[in-house]
Amino acid sequence: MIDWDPLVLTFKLAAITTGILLVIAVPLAYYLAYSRSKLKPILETLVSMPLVLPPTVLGFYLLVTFSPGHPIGRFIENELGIQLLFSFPGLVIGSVIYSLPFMVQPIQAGFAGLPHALKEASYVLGKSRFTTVIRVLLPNMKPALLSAVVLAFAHTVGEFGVVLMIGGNIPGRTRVASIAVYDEVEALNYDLANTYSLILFAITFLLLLLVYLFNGGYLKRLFHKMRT
Amino acid sequence: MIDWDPLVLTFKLAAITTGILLVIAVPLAYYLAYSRSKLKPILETLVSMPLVLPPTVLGFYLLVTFSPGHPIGRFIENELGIQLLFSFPGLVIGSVIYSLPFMVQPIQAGFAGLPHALKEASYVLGKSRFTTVIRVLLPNMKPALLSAVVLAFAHTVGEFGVVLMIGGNIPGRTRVASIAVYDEVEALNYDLANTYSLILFAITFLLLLLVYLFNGGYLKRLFHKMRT
Amino acid sequence: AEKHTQTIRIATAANMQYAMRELIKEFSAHHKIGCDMIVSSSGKLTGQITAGAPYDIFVSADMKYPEEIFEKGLSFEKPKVYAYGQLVLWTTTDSISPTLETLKQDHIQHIAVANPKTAPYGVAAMQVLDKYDLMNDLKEKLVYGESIAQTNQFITSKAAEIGFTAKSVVLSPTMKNQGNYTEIDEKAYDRIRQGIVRIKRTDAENKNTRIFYNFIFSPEAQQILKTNGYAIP
Amino acid sequence: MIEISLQKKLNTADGNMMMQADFEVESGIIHTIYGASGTGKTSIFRMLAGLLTPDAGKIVVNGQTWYDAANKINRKPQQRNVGFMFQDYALFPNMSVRKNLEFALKNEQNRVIIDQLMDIIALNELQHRKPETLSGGQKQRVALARALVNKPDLVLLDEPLAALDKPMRQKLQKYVAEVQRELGFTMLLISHDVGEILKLSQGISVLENGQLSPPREPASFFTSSAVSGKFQFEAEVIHIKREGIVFILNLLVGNRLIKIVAQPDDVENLHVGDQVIVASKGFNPLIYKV
Amino acid sequence: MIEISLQKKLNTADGNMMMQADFEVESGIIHTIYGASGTGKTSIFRMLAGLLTPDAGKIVVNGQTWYDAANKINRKPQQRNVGFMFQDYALFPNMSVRKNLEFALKNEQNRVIIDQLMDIIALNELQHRKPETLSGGQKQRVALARALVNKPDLVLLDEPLAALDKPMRQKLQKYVAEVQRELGFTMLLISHDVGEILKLSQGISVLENGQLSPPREPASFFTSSAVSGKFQFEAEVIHIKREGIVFILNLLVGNRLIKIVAQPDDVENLHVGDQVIVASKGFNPLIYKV
Ligand SMILES: Nc1ncnc2c1ncn2[C@@H]1O[C@H](COP(=O)(O)OP(=O)(O)OP(=O)(O)O)[C@@H](O)[C@H]1O
Ligand SMILES: Nc1ncnc2c1ncn2[C@@H]1O[C@H](COP(=O)(O)OP(=O)(O)OP(=O)(O)O)[C@@H](O)[C@H]1O
Ligand SMILES: [Mg+2]
Ligand SMILES: [Mg+2]
Repeated sequence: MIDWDPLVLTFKLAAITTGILLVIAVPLAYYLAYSRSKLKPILETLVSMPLVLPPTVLGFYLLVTFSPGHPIGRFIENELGIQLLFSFPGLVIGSVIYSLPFMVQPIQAGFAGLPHALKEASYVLGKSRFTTVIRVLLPNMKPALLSAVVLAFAHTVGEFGVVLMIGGNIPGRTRVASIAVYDEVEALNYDLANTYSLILFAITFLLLLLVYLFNGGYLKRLFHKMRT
Repeated sequence: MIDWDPLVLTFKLAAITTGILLVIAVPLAYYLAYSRSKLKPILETLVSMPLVLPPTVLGFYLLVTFSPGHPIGRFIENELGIQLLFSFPGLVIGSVIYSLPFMVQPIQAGFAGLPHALKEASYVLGKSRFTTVIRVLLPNMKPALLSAVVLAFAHTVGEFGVVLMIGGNIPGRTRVASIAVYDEVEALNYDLANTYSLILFAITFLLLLLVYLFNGGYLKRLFHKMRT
Repeated sequence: AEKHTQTIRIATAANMQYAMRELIKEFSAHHKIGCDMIVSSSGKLTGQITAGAPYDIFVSADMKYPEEIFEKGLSFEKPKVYAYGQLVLWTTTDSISPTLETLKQDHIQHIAVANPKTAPYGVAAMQVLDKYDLMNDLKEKLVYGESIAQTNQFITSKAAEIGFTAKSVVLSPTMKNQGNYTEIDEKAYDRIRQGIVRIKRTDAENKNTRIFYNFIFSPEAQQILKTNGYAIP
Repeated sequence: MIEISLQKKLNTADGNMMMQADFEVESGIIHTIYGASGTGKTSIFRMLAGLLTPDAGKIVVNGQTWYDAANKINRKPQQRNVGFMFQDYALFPNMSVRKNLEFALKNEQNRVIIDQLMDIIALNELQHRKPETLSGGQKQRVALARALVNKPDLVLLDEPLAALDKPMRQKLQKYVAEVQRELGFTMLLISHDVGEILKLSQGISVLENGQLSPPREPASFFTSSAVSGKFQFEAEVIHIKREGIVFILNLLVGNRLIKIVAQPDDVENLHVGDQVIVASKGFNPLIYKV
Repeated sequence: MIEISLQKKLNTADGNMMMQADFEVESGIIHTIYGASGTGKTSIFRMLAGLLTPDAGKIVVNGQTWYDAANKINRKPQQRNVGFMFQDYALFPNMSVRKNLEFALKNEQNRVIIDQLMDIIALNELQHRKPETLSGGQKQRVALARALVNKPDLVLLDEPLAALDKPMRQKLQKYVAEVQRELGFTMLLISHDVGEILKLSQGISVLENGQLSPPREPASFFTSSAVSGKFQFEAEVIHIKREGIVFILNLLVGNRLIKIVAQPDDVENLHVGDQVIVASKGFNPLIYKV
């Protein structure tokens, strides 16, 4: 019997994570692309570091940090009143940390690849840095943005090490699809695992395909044809 | 007691995987960036699909595919004489498959962001497509290349789901550092796990820092200063 | 290459790793046979063995996985029980007393159990909760570890105030003096039978594997298992 | 009044060079900066727009200090209200022609200016096209229009019409002169086209060897000899053809080809490519308006 | 001999337009394509270079068919051996000035050409600089040099000197003419500069409303009236000044400013900006070589 809860949870998690990552990554990537600070290479390196640790291990460190025994965990729980462990918000934070490099790196490369003239022309027209980023720079690096979003989204869908560790695999709350598939494989229920994998695969495939069709202008052309 | 074998193995795996990925990803990304085929959005989507499955699950499917019970596995073993399961070559292939999107996506975005004029100018000068890619296009998308290489490398260092599944955690052969850390965490040997994590972290940090320093021209300036 | 002919590979379920380390030590003291221990979850190890993993012996945490292997014709014999796992309730917070009654109290927000789908200790824990009619009250507090190992991490990190785990864990060298535990009445759950099989990699039996297999059932080995928190057959 | 004093070390084709540009320009006029390729004209513009920081100096526009090295004042480009037409256009590739202009609008600004400008650059038909699909001259026209949209205090035009054919160029010259007169903004112009300079600008400064000369009147700068009742001009010999007993010379005067009849001894030492002066003692021109 | 017949639908500022360009050019000459901004000059070049596929037509260069729609022949740009100087330069940002030129070398080619070209474009000092740090005119010079490095059969120059000051422009015009004569390659030129066209090219075709006119002689194309013993030229009035009882007119002839003395009744209806014809019945010029 297929349980749809994990799938819903997965795409909810992936969507929220991707959204938050976009908001964080754009300014960070902007800074990394344009800063001339001596600290920049260090920061650049640090951004990629979440990748180096196996997800479960990263998850374990997050588990320890978020636990009430740890000053940070205690602070978050007591002062901010947020329960991070074994909860959906915790999953989101874990996923955001782990997928950060996938979002930052391509966007940074995108910024770095843009000609300086764009920025300059916008500044001279009196536009603020924010307006310039939103209306001039980002729209001119769509391929980079797209690859960042796709990487972060797909990776969050498939990620399960961190999520498993700080989420506690609670049905309906933190049990996402990747864990469900994993469980079935562990339990040697290969048929069910295949079914889950296929569904996960199919939904994500369709989502991304839509994105790419849209990006390639195929949809536009299709609608155009239909109208005429 | 620290066992250095897994660390050596890890960086060997990451280096080889990154190298192979570069060779595969550049032509693939080139095709995806410039093709006008209708199949392109489908191929684009497929490239990101390895990310959607939890690594252990992907590893499981690879395990099944590579096993002598499967036609593909039998073919590879009997006809090509390569033993993929529980061997280093198998790890490489697994890592290559899993990290493919990290390499392809940023490079594709890099190609897509280049002005057409570069390609055209090179063609008109009589240069082949290969020469154009190697000498004109790639050198003008260094940020994208760099982010692809860093993502793929760091990810291979940290990856352990696929590797654990098809590698089998065999000391000296397929037991990479990420698995070692994972093992120690599992065994509740937190001290040893911390030590491993730190070493892994430190080495990768230094490696990437060197790369970024070099890329930012800091090293050049340093040498320059030293000489003068 | 020489080392390989001499060495046997022992695929070990995660919860057995502490005991196995001692067993290997004891074994090596008497035999000139190298042992490599490969630790993973029973599920993964089963999958790998099915795919032809070069393991010689499989020391599982239950009977389901070795039976699967036997049915596929990948072992020399039917799985044999070498030990029974024992369930304990464990906390690393000193102020909490690890009893079933405390579980209902408000300051216990999370109770770690292993995933009953994949881990025998998880199945046992659920049976205990059912037996004492605690399930309805505690359902919301349960957090599931992928394996017994992850359940331990929940407990040791104090992310979960308390949890069900294997006695072998709380007696392990690294955890020996940490926190408090109480054993759960063995009658409250089905016995956790842990099985062992020799893997059929070639048709010829490996002499060394046989020697190790026999060793596990020797009185010395059984004694080691006992001190590590297992009941012996 | 615009008072500028700029110092900047440039790395030019003749090696490192200290550029010193001091000049004052009255408000509301068009002033040309003239000089050879690579002498630093664009760099001066970039310093005025706030895109390049001078090594030392001062920029005061209509009484407001935009830059003052001594007092560490350095306004951001956004705070300078300049219109800069870049030599390489710097259009926004993601925006259509019209959107490129609209982007330049100030918040409260009346949008009719966009339609006016679209008409003038004669690209109405292409208003929804992206810059990538425009011809060189079309891009240049969009860039020019964009620099004028938000009615800046100071307009910097870097070779604004170099890629245009003559009729279009004349049309836009006329428009630039008109709009400048109407709105009264101050304009600096970089151009290599003498006709354009003469037609548009009221002053000229020449940048040479890193020094900007004091402003002069363009006409006097480009006229090589004084008038003394006679008529005289420089030209280049393009073609020499014998026709009966006389020769017909094709001469290039500026960008114009004229033919004159010459005597054999005039032509004796003359070759194609030679620079000559044509003069006449008694010249009574007939002038027809066309 | 270069025989070209091209058809291509273009989306211009005046709407969709079918461009038809048929022309033949003798080998070894410089021929100009002239026309307003956005009429399709660059598009013709791109079709010749193989960067744009015509809708129909044929391109035959020195007997080799590069393109033939009817027979489905379409050589790749690499197989055409053209030198293309792009209107927007298209330099390789990753390569220094020298490397940009070296990249254009053919395998077996003698490298001395690089040094020669570096000398001619006067950028030796900047040879190790990246294009990004060059001025507009410097980039243009590099682009011109790069198009000539590998001695192509057909050289396409798209506004090659538009961004340059007059002395540099003259120097390079001279060089282009020389090198073309020496190496004998065929050259097509897009230019808006009449002087340049007259000096460099032996033929001119005009692109207008999508039609390319038959080749003409440039001098005859630009000379508006025939010679009849008298002297006559068109000019624009730049300035009118009274001096005593006469007027001094500043006239722009092409790019040159000349002054002439005029009588009050000549000036009566004249305003700045008017186009005039200046003529003289009896004009006996004195011609001095300078
Ligand atoms: N970003 C840069 N970094 C270093 N040097 C530069 C940079 N931009 C321009 N230069 C150099 O500064 C000098 C002046 O350049 P600038 O662009 O101001 O010249 P210009 O007078 O506008 O020339 P042109 O008429 O050719 O456009 C040139 O020699 C050029 O090589
Ligand atoms: N990539 C393109 N896609 C669609 N239309 C284009 C493209 N490039 C140019 N055009 C259009 O084709 C027409 C001819 O362009 P082309 O560049 O050949 O003009 P041109 O004669 O070189 O003009 P200019 O003197 O301004 O450079 C123009 O109207 C232009 O808008
Ligand atoms: Mg310039
Ligand atoms: Mg053009």
